[in-house]
Amino acid sequence: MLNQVEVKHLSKAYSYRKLFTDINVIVPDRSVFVVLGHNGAGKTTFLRILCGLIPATSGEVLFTLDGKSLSPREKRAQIGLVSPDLELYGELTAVENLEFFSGVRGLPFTLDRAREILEMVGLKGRGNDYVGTYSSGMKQRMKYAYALLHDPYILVLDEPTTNLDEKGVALVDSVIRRQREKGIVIMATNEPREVSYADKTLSLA
Amino acid sequence: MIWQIILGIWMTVVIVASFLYMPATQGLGETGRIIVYHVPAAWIAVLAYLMAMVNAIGYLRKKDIRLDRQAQINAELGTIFCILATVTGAIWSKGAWGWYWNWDPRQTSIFVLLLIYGAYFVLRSSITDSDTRARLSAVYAILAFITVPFLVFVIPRVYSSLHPDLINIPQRSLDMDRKMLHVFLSSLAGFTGLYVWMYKVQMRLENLLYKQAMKREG
Amino acid sequence: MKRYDKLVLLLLLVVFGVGGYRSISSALTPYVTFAYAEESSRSVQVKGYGIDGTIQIDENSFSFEMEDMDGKVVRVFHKGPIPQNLMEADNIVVVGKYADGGFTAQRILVKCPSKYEAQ
Amino acid sequence: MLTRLFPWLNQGMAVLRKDLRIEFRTRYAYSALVMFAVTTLVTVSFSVGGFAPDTDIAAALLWIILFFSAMAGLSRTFVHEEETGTVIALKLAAEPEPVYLGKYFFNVALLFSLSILVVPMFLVMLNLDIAMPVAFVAIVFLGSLGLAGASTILAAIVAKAGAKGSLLTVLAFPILLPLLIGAISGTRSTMSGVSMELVTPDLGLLFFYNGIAVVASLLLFEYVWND
Repeated sequence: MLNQVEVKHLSKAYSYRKLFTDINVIVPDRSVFVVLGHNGAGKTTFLRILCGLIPATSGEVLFTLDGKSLSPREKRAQIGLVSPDLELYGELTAVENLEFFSGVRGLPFTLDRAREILEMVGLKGRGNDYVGTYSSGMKQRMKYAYALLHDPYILVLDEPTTNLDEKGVALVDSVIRRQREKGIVIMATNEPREVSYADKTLSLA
Repeated sequence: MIWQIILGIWMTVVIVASFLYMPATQGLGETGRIIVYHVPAAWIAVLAYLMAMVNAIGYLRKKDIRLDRQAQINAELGTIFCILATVTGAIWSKGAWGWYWNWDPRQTSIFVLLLIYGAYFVLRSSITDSDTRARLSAVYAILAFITVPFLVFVIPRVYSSLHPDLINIPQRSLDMDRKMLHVFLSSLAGFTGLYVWMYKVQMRLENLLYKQAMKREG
Repeated sequence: MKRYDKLVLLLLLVVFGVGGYRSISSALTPYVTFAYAEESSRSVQVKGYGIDGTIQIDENSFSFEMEDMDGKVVRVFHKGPIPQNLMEADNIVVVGKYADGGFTAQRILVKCPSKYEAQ
Repeated sequence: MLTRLFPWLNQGMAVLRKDLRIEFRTRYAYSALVMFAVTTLVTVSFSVGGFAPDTDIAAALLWIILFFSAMAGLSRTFVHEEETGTVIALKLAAEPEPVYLGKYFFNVALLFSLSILVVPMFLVMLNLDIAMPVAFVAIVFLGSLGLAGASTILAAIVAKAGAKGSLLTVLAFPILLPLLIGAISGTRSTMSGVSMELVTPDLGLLFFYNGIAVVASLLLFEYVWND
């Protein structure tokens, strides 16, 4: 069955300023797609349109899963996003955050599942601390827990290794490799190390 | 150009006729002449607000920014005519009932209408991004009309009000002197023409401003 | 939201709208009957019409009988001149308080006949 | 509809639990609400000097206090999401309708806890007796519910518009006017004591207003929430 992400004639203009026009890409199953471009080229905007967070000026993004095209609401269940301006609830603990996001997605929640995910992103033993007290690197790891919680088909990463130390970078590597085996990774980055994973790239001028 | 001149002459004739050709009314006396201005102003206010509503719903469906500009212009014109209708109404109320303001259902409803559009303009002026502004103000306009519709359109027509009814419901006819009717209908047509003209001028202005901004941004 | 959900919600909106519309009358219109005025001690507006030939004029004040929307007749007292067209009016509204079987009006509003005929 | 309503409600409850948790830890909205209500209440009580005011005036005062206190606190949850940047995480995880329902429930909880505190204080400080206590409670209940019902979507609009000063009050007043008219009229009647027949229309108005506000908000919320 066909699994892919298709970007068709995508354009975005902010009031009177054009960001990009007529982008056409097909990202096939089990691949890594990297968006390149200097600061302000529209990488983040492109990813946000992909996630359905903001509308495109024209064109569309189609998600096909098992040969079926997804509705905007079904897309949401298949996307995990890590992005610098995405924040989690600082007044809640890591476990409470995961509990909330499971609940709001309509997924069952167990403490075991939370522990498993927190261990995976290297936050073992810190699950009952408030996210607001975390260091920036731990917050970045916590975002991975948020993005992987519902086991999405598409992982969207905006500057994936921001604030991360060597161990954190290794963690991102393993996440990307694992995701490639079962779905799609879409990244916006300029780090050569991450670009090297790309099966396909797009350069935004 | 020719249309503007005809409209100007038309309105002048209506104004003169409302004082000279039209007779004073039974009971209301000389104050009755205000009907020539009050009712058409109220009619245009309702028409323009209704158009603004249609534009707002259209915007949410199609996300075409031109519809938002049309909604704004209609809301502005509606407000101008609504203020005119309120003021002429208060003057007439003083003449007919003896008080400028009595919170009669008609007066309450027109007051709430003005409040809603006042808030609508405040909302618009507080958002800078044009798409967000269009979206949020459209939602507000629709919400206001869903929660307050009976207040504005239904109540005054159904429940007891001191407001005169223009149309005699049992006979389904206009109870009006022939000469008065002539002036009244001419005024109605004149006001409608005025609205269409003002709308077109505003639309042209807005389109020019939009083009200018496009040019500036390259 | 699916089209179907929207339809159901719109239908609900109509149901609530009709209900609201039926119940708003009393909350919004300021005009009440003498029966209500008798019960509440506050200042109210009673709507009705004057009965011909019941006007009695004293110094600076006058009184007349008025029939309200339920057909109840009560004598209304008012200080000041008699408004024009009091008896010809389609409707009048008296604003004031009910006390001891009579209504003391602070002001009287007159609705003129809705006939736009030449004088 | 029912098959979708239950997930909406369940997910809405998740949003409610989350907001309550944060509120218990920060008291971000409640303190604003209560401080506003108490200061106005004390001012009013001082100015009437212990004499029970006319029921007309007392009823209007009560709803003025509740209305303005509500306006001080109801937009906080949405503004908080926008300010801390959690709105992106929430938007990606949740559908708009559960978010609306959750925030609506939260605002209802907020207003109920405010009313439970403020209304008895108001009655005590102004020396007021209630002739029809049960109907009075019903009016206050439906009135507070309606304040939350219509204000929640407006709070979302205000948060998107950059949370400018008193914008919520300006936007909410015309929309809440039918509710306030009904609530004031009902409060006045139940305070002074009239036949139940005269209170029923006010109760009906409040009930249907609540229905209209929530259904209309559900229909329109996605246009506010999604860019």
